[in-house]
Amino acid sequence: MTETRTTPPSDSITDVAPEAPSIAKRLASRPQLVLVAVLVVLIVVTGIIEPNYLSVAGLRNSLVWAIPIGILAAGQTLLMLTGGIDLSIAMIATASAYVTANQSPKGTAFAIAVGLLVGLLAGSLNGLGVGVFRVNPLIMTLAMAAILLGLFTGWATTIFAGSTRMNDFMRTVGGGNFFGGRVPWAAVVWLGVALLVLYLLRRTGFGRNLYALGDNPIASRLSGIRAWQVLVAAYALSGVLGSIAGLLIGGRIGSVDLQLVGFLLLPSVAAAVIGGTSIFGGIGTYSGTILGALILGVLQSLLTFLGAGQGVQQVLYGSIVIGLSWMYTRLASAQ
Amino acid sequence: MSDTPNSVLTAKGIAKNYGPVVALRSVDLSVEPGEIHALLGANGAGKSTFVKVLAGVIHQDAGTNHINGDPVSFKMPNEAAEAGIATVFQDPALIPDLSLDQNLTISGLQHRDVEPWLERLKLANYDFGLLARDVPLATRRLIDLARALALDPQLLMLDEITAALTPEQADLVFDVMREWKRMNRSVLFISHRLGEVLSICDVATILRNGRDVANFSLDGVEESELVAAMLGEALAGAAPAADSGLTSSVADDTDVVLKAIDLDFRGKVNGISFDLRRGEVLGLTALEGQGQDELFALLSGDHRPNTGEIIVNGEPMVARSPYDAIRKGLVFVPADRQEALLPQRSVRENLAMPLYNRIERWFNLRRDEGKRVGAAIERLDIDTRAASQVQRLSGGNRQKVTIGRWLVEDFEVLLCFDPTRGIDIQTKTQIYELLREVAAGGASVLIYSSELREIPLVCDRVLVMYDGAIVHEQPAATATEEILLTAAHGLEVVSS
Amino acid sequence: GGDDEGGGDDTFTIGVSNNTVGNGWREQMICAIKAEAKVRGNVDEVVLLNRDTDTAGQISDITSLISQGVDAIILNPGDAEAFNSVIEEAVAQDIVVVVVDNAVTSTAAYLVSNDQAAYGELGARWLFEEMGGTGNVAYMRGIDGVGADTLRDEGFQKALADYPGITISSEVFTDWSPTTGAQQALEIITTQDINGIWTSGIDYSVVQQFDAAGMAYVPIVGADNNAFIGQLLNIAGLSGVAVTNPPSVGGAGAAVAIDILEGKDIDKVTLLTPQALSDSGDLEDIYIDGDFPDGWSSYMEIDPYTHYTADDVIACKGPGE
Amino acid sequence: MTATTPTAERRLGSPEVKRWIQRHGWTVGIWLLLVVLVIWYTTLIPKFGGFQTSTIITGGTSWIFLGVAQAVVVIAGGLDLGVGGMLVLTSVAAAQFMDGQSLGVILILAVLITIAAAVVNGLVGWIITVSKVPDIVVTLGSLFIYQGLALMVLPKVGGGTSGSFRWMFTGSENGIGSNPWPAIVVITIPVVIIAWWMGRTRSGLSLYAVGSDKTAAFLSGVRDAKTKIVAFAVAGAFSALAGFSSVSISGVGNPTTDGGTLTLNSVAAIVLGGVALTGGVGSVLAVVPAAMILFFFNPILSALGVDPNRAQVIQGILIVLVMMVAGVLEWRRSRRS
Ligand SMILES: Nc1ncnc2c1ncn2[C@@H]1O[C@H](COP(=O)(O)OP(=O)(O)OP(=O)(O)O)[C@@H](O)[C@H]1O
Ligand SMILES: Nc1ncnc2c1ncn2[C@@H]1O[C@H](COP(=O)(O)OP(=O)(O)OP(=O)(O)O)[C@@H](O)[C@H]1O
Ligand SMILES: [Mg+2]
Ligand SMILES: [Mg+2]
Repeated sequence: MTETRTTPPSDSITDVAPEAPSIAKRLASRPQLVLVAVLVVLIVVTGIIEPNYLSVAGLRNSLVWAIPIGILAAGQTLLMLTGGIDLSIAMIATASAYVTANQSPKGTAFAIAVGLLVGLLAGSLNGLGVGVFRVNPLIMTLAMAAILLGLFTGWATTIFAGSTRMNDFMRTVGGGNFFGGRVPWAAVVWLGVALLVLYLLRRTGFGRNLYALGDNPIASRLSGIRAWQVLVAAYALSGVLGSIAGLLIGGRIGSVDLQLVGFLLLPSVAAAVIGGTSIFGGIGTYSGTILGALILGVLQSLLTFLGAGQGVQQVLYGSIVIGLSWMYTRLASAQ
Repeated sequence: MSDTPNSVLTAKGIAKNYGPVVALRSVDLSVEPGEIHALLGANGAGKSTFVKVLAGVIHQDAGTNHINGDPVSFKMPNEAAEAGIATVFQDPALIPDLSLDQNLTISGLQHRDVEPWLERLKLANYDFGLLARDVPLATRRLIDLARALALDPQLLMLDEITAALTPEQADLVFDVMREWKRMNRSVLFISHRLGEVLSICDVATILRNGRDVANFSLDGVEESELVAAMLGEALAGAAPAADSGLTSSVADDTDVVLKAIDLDFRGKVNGISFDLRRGEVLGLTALEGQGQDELFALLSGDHRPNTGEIIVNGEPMVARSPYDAIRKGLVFVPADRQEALLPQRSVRENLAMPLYNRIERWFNLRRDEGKRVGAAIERLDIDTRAASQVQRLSGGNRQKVTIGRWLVEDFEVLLCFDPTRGIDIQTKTQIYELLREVAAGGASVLIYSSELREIPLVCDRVLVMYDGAIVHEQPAATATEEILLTAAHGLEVVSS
Repeated sequence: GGDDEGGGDDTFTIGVSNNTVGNGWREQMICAIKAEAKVRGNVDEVVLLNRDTDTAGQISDITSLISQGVDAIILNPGDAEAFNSVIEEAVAQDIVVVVVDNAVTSTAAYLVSNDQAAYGELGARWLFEEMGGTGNVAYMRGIDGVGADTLRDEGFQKALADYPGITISSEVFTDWSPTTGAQQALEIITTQDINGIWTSGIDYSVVQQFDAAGMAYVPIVGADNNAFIGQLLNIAGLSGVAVTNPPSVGGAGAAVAIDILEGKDIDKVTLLTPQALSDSGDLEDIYIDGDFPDGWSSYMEIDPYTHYTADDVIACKGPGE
Repeated sequence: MTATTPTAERRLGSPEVKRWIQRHGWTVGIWLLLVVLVIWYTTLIPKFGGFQTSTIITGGTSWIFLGVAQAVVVIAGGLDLGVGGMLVLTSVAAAQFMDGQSLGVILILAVLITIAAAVVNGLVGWIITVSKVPDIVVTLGSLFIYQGLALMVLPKVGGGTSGSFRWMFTGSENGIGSNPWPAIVVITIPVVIIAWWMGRTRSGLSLYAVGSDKTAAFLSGVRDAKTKIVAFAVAGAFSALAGFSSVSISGVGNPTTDGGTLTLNSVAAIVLGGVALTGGVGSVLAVVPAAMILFFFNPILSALGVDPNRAQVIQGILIVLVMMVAGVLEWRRSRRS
């Protein structure tokens, strides 16, 4: 006895459920528009607090602050895409600046070269630790920062004793301007770095591998990507980016000490995060990070003019980091 | 169908979308006391989704549920349990890093609650101090079951529990189900093994494309009727048949591309040797956990053999990582899509991955990338409406991407591990045709399949593994299901 | 090394606790301590505990110095009250404790310090005079809530009270970070109209910003950092004052500690009154042109306390190194 | 072949022993290491008595509490960069409000502050669960916010607490003495409670569950969100305990303390304590000695006469080595299964 009821499958499985179009959704396709909006709002607010800020000079100041953050954050972006992070990048920057400044008497080119070498070395070591020995990036880079600080506090009065004055070339590049004092030379450096990183991420196999590793290490391995090679290269690159930022700051300040860049570590992470790079890897763009850095630059000016105590400053800073990244994930998921 | 007032469970018009994916359109189903109710359907039909709705894991977008006539809507699985519904889900529900005992605590049970059932399942005094991750899959499924039974549910839902079990273990489960029936309680049973369904179930509801399209009482029903109902008239024809002329036998004198010699690996692979000839599709089958996973791991360069050699085109292969195997032309399609895909990246990036695994290719993108990727998409006709993120593709399309990846470059041997798992009948046919094409094009294929009846449809020759060794070999054309099954259980095959 | 009974015989072990690493000032302070200990000849070891740490951390550093049975402890405390009990504990175990730079309220310790209130006041008065008693001042402080910053503020406010014409157009905390200070200075000088800058020792990087922004210099108060003194001497049109706050106060502290161990009796409190150096003569005297850290002070030998030479400090070697 | 029959198990030979070592080996090892270091230390310094014992334990207390706080969150599959900031915030709050109060009032305040810390950090956990923003990002923000709030609560170093409160954490009215017992008790009680809770109770095991496998946890009826919030709340409470300990040692609150460094110490502590940063694995009982060892590092190396800068380098290298070992072991294990 078979009592059967059969309904023909009316609509095929491939049609998709209807959805109400929403603003969030339209923004979601271009989440960076939101960051641009935030940036504009911050600029306006700052302008209201300090009218003179809305001038070439005023805006340039924010840019000047954003530049080193943007370059450090480039390193963070590359590594976050692989699911990593570099907590030693600020110390690497400091160390490079210290070496360059100290070696300046031996010739500008040489000094800069060894400065960059410091970043290359420290970065590669990070890469080996993470890529070959599978040390958690957080720990590896944290330890690297401690090691570098220890070494250089020792060396500051021994092998690197003496001058801490940055050479004039870096002073100009780091602090000087051109085009009637309107455009900082450092901005040109940042432009170069930005173009390189954007190209790397969008137009090269290396970039593809970064995204792949961060998105799914197993799949990457099975399709023949050798993680350790990519990671060593990425961390080394991040180290060099750190050195560049360090040299710029050193040049801007004119003299270096071992606290030179330290306080830019968390901002560099924040910039990447605000820019929508996922700390778990696989998702993110440098263009977003650039906006993140600019936002932090304007924020710095805003806080200066507010003359707010550090208490207020830090609360504001933290809230903005959380707020923006929250909004970003919202938009991303709305898509 | 009759939903008498004393129905244990009455579901009406259950619908569920995952974002744009329509998993369930509208499902009605009622389970009577003392009934073993089969829920059947092709992959992706919505069975698990339906079970998850009933169990309170997810919430229906529409439709109502009644338990013994009272409307219910659970927020958490444990609420369903309290209401008398216990479920063994398709995906394992034990916490890997907790001991089995702690896993019981988590679900609010003590060891003595499950004791009697463990006995029934031949797991009496099994060591519950073990971490769940160290327990074999089959055992975990049985413990899942014992845990469900300990809740003493009125309705027991089993989603593909037998898939991972040996026949003996499956029989233990059937005994329990029969007992449940004797106690005038009910079971909702999901399985793709129609044989066991017919032997143990009373009633079957069949899902297709998220709808319940048929409801049988199962006495005197033929498998073919079920299949027809599952596939729908439209697709029934598409089912590949032995005479579809896919297979082509390869002359013995053609050159050997891949040669395995006495491979040993961690006691899982014991002295395996075989040849794979150019243009050949070599089938491999076995029960769960006979070392086939390890064998493929060795061939794909993911592991290195303890002893023995892998020879590719006459040269020995020593692989430090899959990269080396790929360079030698051995490319691997894993069973688990999660292991093969970049869920957040585009179809294009997923397909193009192997193009950039060499440092010399790091510094730019291949100019012909678009062309190669396009060709692969065409060849597999991948549905690219959701191409911006592979995780939005349908399961089958995701599966196609895992294969398509290797079509963007040349290779010698395609290693496929159960490439048709979780795939509908149409996609299966497409994939089998593709494999034949590949072979015809001069490459070779080694394919592991757990679906015995499909072996003859695509293979030239078939090997059977048991306990880490190859116990049987024969031409696929003549490999009947029961020959393979006998061999797979390590039994002597009476020469046919 | 050293002796375990303390004070008894003629060689000593000196412990040093410092809670900030990486800035030139503290570096030089420690080098001065080492140098003094070395030249005195009767110190056989300087046990240095030098790391970035919080109050509790520095306290445990001091306790571990006590446990090692040093004869004297020289510390630059992170706070005025937190260390009183550990200091008293040390003294109870007859260890000589000399507090340098930042003061503590406990009377059990000897104090050798620069007079921070005076530092704030001297510089401020010079600046307000230079500005002719009227105008806007950028007030660039140190770290909010830290002892030295608070004392300097007292001095500064004291001076300010006498100059009604002066207004504070902006007040910022530099964290004693040259980089932050530089940025804030840039913001201020490019957007506001100011007539003078008072800095809490973040000086040379601030001066640098006028150049970067292409603005005309305004009078500026700084400390005795060699780089700043160099700027005062070499940059035309830059007027400023270097108020001394010598790191070698550490050397003086070491000297005091050793004197006491040798049995001399010394005043409990030694305050080094800062000098305000503005005319090129004085500046020339203490400027070191050449291979010398910018963040260090070239004013190293503090009569009558220290016995070392500038070169000993630069060498930065302790006994047995 | 599914080797799951009891007989198969027995063939492995005394699985209990093997497993016990496999499970608790790290914990035991770390405790032994600590003992060895202590014994070694006694030989390095002229005299080892109540003063030395008590100052070491007292000094280590806040490291232990902060390590436990971090461990709870990490085991639940998260990471809390904010714990250091919370230590600073609670310590200045304590110093601000407890100053000059009677012990009774102070104890009430202590309870209130602890609860407040739990609630606030629980809120952070809540934000993480609703916003879907990664923990590390949200807590990066909360770190800044806590430090800022600390400066608002207590603008400059100051405040204080009562002698008897300090005695509870340091064994001495003035924060330094020769009686280790109060500190030992104050560490043991909460740690034992939390260890029991996490190892034996359903709600405690839930932390491991979500840290180990979210979906499986959910199928077993464990709410991911709720569990995460609980974990962060517990972390907040333990950070408060750490805060009290540091007030008791210094007798004042210091809002300029860098909470970031403290957080990083806590991360190092759990790593050394064998807690997997991927979640689901580890024990607070191993974090206690690990935190002690990290704290103990400076005294030992300075007693050895090692230059402090070199000491820092050595410490960094050791931590990396530990991670290499752990990392490679973990990798081999995952490759095996
Ligand atoms: N988490 C999810 N997100 C998006 N889509 C999903 C999700 N889970 C299931 N689906 C889709 O819902 C449909 C039904 O899935 P379901 O798992 O219920 O099928 P099934 O009948 O259980 O198949 P199988 O026999 O393979 O278990 C499929 O199209 C599947 O792709
Ligand atoms: N998140 C999404 N965004 C856009 N389109 C989607 C999304 N998820 C699924 N789709 C599309 O909806 C269609 C149905 O997907 P679904 O997963 O239900 O297929 P399926 O029934 O599982 O098929 P298969 O048998 O191949 O698994 C697919 O074509 C897929 O591309
Ligand atoms: Mg299913
Ligand atoms: Mg599907």
